[in-house]
Amino acid sequence: MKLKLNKKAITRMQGILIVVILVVIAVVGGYYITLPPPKKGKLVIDWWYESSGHYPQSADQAAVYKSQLEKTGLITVNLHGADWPSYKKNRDAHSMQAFVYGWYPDYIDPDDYIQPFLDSVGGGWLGAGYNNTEMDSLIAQARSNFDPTQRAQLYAKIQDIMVKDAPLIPVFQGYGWAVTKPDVTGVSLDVTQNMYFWLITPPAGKDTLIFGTTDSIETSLDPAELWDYFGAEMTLNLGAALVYIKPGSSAGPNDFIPGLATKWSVSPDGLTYTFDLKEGLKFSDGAPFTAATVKYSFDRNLALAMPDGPQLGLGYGDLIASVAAPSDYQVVFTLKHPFAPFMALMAFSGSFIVNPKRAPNTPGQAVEWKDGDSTASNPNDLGPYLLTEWTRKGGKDYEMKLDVNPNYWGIADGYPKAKHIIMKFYSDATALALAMKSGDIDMAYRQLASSDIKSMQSDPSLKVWKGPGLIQYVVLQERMPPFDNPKARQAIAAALDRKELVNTVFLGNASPLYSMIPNGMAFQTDGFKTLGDGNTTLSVSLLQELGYG
Amino acid sequence: MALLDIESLVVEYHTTKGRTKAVDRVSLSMEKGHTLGLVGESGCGKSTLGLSTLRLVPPPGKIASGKITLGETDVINCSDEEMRRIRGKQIGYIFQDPMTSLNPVKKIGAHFVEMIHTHEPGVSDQDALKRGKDVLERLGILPERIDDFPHQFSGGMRQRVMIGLALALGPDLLIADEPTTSLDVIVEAQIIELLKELKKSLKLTLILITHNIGIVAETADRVAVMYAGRLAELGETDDLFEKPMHPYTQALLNSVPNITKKGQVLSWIPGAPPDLAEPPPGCLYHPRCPHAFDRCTKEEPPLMKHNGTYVACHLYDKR
Amino acid sequence: MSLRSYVITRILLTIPMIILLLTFVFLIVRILPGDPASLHFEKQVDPQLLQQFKHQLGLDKPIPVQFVDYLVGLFRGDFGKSMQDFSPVSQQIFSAFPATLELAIWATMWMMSIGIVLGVQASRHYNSAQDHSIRVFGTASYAIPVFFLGEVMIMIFAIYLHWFPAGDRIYPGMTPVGLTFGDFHFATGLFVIDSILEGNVQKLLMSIRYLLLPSLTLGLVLCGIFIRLTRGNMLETSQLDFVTAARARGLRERTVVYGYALRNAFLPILTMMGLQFAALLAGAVLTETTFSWPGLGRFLVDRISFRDYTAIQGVVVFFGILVAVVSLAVDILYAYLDPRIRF
Amino acid sequence: MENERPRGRILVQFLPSLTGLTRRGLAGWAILIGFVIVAAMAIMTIISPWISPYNPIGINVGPILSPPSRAYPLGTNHLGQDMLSRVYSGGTVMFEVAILSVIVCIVIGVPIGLFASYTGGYTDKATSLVMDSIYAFPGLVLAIAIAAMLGPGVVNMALSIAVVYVPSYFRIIRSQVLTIKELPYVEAAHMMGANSRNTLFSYILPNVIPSIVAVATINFADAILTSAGLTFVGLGLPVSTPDWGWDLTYGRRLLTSGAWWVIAFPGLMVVLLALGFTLMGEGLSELFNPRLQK
Repeated sequence: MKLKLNKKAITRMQGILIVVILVVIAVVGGYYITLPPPKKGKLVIDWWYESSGHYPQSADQAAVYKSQLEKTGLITVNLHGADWPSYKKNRDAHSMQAFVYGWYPDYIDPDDYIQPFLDSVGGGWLGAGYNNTEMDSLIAQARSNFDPTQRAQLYAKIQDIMVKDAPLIPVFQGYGWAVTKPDVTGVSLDVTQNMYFWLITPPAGKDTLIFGTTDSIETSLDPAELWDYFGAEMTLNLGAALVYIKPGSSAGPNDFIPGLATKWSVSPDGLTYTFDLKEGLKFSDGAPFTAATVKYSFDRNLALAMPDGPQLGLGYGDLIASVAAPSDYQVVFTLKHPFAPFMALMAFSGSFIVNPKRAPNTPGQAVEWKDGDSTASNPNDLGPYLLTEWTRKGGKDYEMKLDVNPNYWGIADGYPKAKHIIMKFYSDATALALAMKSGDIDMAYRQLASSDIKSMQSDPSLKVWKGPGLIQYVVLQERMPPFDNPKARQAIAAALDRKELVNTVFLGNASPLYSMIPNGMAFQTDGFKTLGDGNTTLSVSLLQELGYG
Repeated sequence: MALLDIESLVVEYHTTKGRTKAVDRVSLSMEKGHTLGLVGESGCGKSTLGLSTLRLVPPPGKIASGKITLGETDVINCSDEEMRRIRGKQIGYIFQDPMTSLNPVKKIGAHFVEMIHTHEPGVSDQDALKRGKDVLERLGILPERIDDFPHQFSGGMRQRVMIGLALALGPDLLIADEPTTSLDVIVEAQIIELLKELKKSLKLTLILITHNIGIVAETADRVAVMYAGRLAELGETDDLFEKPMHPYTQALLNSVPNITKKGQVLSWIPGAPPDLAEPPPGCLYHPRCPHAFDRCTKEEPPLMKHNGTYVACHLYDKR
Repeated sequence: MSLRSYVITRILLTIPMIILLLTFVFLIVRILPGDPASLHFEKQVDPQLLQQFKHQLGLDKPIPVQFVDYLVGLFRGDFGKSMQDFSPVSQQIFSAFPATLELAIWATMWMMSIGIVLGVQASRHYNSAQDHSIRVFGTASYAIPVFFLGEVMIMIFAIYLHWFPAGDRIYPGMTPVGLTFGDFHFATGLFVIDSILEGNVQKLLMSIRYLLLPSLTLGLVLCGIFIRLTRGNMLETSQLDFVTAARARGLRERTVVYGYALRNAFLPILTMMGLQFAALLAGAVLTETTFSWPGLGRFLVDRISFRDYTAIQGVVVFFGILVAVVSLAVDILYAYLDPRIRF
Repeated sequence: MENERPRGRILVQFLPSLTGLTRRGLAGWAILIGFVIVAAMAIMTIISPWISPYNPIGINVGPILSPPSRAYPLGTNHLGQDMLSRVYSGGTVMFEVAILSVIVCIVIGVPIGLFASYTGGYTDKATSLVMDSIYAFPGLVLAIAIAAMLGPGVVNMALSIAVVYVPSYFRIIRSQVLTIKELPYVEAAHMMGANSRNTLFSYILPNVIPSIVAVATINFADAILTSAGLTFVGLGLPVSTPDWGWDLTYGRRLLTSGAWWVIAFPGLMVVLLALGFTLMGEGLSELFNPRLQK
């Protein structure tokens, strides 16, 4: 009986089977037929983007770049997404032909937007292999020169060469966005892109601020090692520097305010800086803060020589000859050569003072995260907050708790405003936005997608804060042809349409960028305007010169 | 007065072949304390008849017409809730296969407790169990076994349990639906003895559904013979066994081996019961009936009283 | 055979299964793509660094040695080191597990209750419109990607109606501390239980509020199989004599349906629950990602984006062992529940 | 004899058999409906290049995040891409992955199943143990592990899914063979000295085909869902290929902006496709071995 059924079954089944297989073949076949075969003589680019959202909406950007470049008709772009860690590793391995990167300033000076990229030493970390001796000397002059007019000329030259060589292509400058509940005040998003927690007042009737972000400490909280934005942000709020840049200011020469130092002076030749220190400050373990600790911090941070550490990257060693402590409350810095942004450098996280007891001076070994011991994981002290809880799983932060530092010098003036801060770390922008929308958190900062910002701007139950943001730029790997040829690089630069990008991906909430020096900063010239936006004709002619098409 | 009164009950099964009358215009009435034996070949509708008194005819079967009265209540039209109260409380029912009639995952005790609780809320578990034990005891089961699971009992034992459950609430009417069919002869005898004993001691009103003439002969006061969903003959046990009138009854009796009668020729009934989907015209038995004459093939014989016995056969119809 | 010997044999059967499974995962990570370490670096790293890296993870030893270490380690509850920061994966697994467990428990409750109730309904109104619509619903529920359902849920209940939070486990800083007197702390990591232990009603309600959407989503996607199973078994058991007998004893319809028909249909449903546990975990991975639920699933997905193969191996192995143990437990429970196996 | 029938007649027999399905009650209907859905979607995917109003990966073909309108019936996404076009062509990846994985599964699972169960003994025991342990594993998690090791790409996705579903073929075939082996006519053939290879191919194989097809269809559904899952956890393809799974994954980021249409339509497509296969699969297995239902 069963057998009979099966016999019938087989005829029917074989029928269905065959038809299914036919459908299969049709689908696959049909698909491949419709694939346009790449034309001969096209420039084929392997274009990489960061797929885990470390830079806002990288995936969207990639799609846009692709379509823009392919508008020329002479370029085919193959997109490759890579998560942030491997993206970094690929960068160091010089294995990406073209990729997009971003930058937050260390210290507020044009130099910090030029030297790290265009100097053959500074630019080394990008691994794109750009090297131009003329450029190097110009940068050296510019950074050691104090005269605004002369600096202006120097930077103008630099930016012209930047356009000619096009080693990298500035694309846009985003905004820093913070979203809070309406009764949260004191959020200051200024040109430094610092987040000053101690100025922020929690929602009415609370002394705790619940802060959400997608950031996560990349390496550690050790000023000698950390290079990431969030690391700097935490150092700023947990540690202390000699001087600070006045929150909300435009970070001009006169915008420096006392930190651990009460006053400071510079010698006429610009080679000696003397700082007088606050007296009677105590580390949280009771030890007094003296000039010796300052000397210790700088010597240590340099001695550790962490490969990714800022001290190497920014060349502290080439700059600072010595740090001396003539008295308990005075430090003297002696420089090897004049350095215009020195004060700015002193306000940068790399120059923060560590607690010697928690930060041993053992070269190559920074203070790392220790499970269950937030204090031992954090060499920073003296700041407005103490890190009392730090949950981290497999190199990703889950929750942090900050409590007011009883020894903080600002307590008398009523700072920090929020006595406690709970930091929630979200896996992606959406989770963060959803948490903010559903009122789980009082404040959301980095990274929110433009679509979220837009919907939140129209939400009466939320307050949106706007400030200057990171810059992003395209890096073309000069180790891989055809990008060893400036013409090819210019062709790409010309083909990109910054306006379209800004309006599509960021819904207008970003501004096109034509120089590595961000808009509105001193000495900026819109060099890349000369190549135009979405300038297909130029791009095509350049490519044809190179024999494509 | 009559305890149970069934008037021209019709039970139909709706099958793909159409409607078939499993019970066709059957009328019966049970006096208190009497025992009725309901006999017939399997599939003649006797079980259906029994179940319809509880309105438990399994789907797709349903009661089409007729009237069943239990005491004052109209069984067919009363509410489900009323019906529920009648089941087990006023009518106890014993099923054919004891092996599958108990909930395998419940202890015997639980069966008793939950039944007593549903019908007599407020009885404490202990009392309920106590009653259960008493019942079991009188049925010859050790009371402590009330904590056992069904699968720990033999068939006969389970049937005793079933009887116990049926009697637990002292129903007015007990219906035993082939209570011994699935049991071996020895156990069968025990169960029958038990039933007889209970019948005496409890003055049970009992409907004994079976195809086993022997059992009926020794237990029943009256016997109803069913054929193909209809009553063929209905009378006092003794009369009916003395001089069976309906040819079918005669055939049935002859087909039973009788140890007392030596050298008796066993006869069997030729042919098979009719397919109720398309029943033959006239008397349903005529295709197998030795005495059939043309009238039998045309009109259906009514059930008529003929010296003390009701019989549906044209042979006794003096017209 | 006696219950005891049954249990023992069942356990003995589980052990080789687990070993096989561990081997399988081990092979996937070691053999399948080549060398996980260099893969971690996208094959772009100087050999010296790679060597050191491998050494720290014990990946430089010969495969058989690694295998032994791995098994011994697992036996001691060591799930290997993370490629990210060389921290022991077991720490993270155990700290993330309660979240997943809580989600799983609640999802199971949804899945069972929805599945069984609908299944019973369908079987009671066999072949009616209700029956058919329930069956269609059941079939459709297989076909829905759990994260799609999750997104829809969020869209409706969190974005538009603002009834429930869109993700996470509890309001920041509200994590229940569990039982505390003096220096003694005891927390299960299951927030509902912990908040009860803490005796904090607000936290209790809150953790339930956060649990509702994710668990319901997961439960809905998995309830289909139970609808079908319950329906089928109910249809069978309802035919059985003891159900009719129960009716004949005048038991209430509820008792008959749930106490007799369902009670006897329940054992296969229970086994299916054991089988479904795997599906439950798989679903949890996606659900957790959708609702940013800080459990094992989210941890696994994090690890993927970090190319942290040792951690991935750890989590996967943990899942495997978990499933094996649970199905074992379910089978044993089955044996206890079904008296017929008791001799 | 089954295997002597000229193959040409199969299609001829197939067409009436489709209509015949409806006479097989619910199961038949399920198969028919499922088949129609699947076929419709397959065709849609194939002809998508010609019916798509816009280039599915073209940027700014319309306004950004516009809700469904006359010009853009399914709305546009955050890059101004036309959702209708993306819905048309978004099935390609899933079809490829599903088909590939099913083929791999059959190629691996069927022979192993036949061989192991036919030879029986220790081979059988050992293979069953292995298969069972894989079968017991949470499928998606295993697939994730494998895919993570292999890296993204259609073939790799297909492979990782295939590994997970081989056991289900093995199991069904095994159970079938074990029953068929006992069938009188097979034993008879044995006695008449048919060598085992012969028995295998002329008696057993034809009889297990139905179950294989039934499992295959269900496998299709699972493969589709699993591939969507893999994409969701970030093991999918780069942004430049239109894919429902990708749209679903990415659409999550647009939840807060209330752009329901970006996830709704791709999501429904996945559901529909999976549903089609599920219906077929359940119908078939109900038709050919009710045992599967248990």
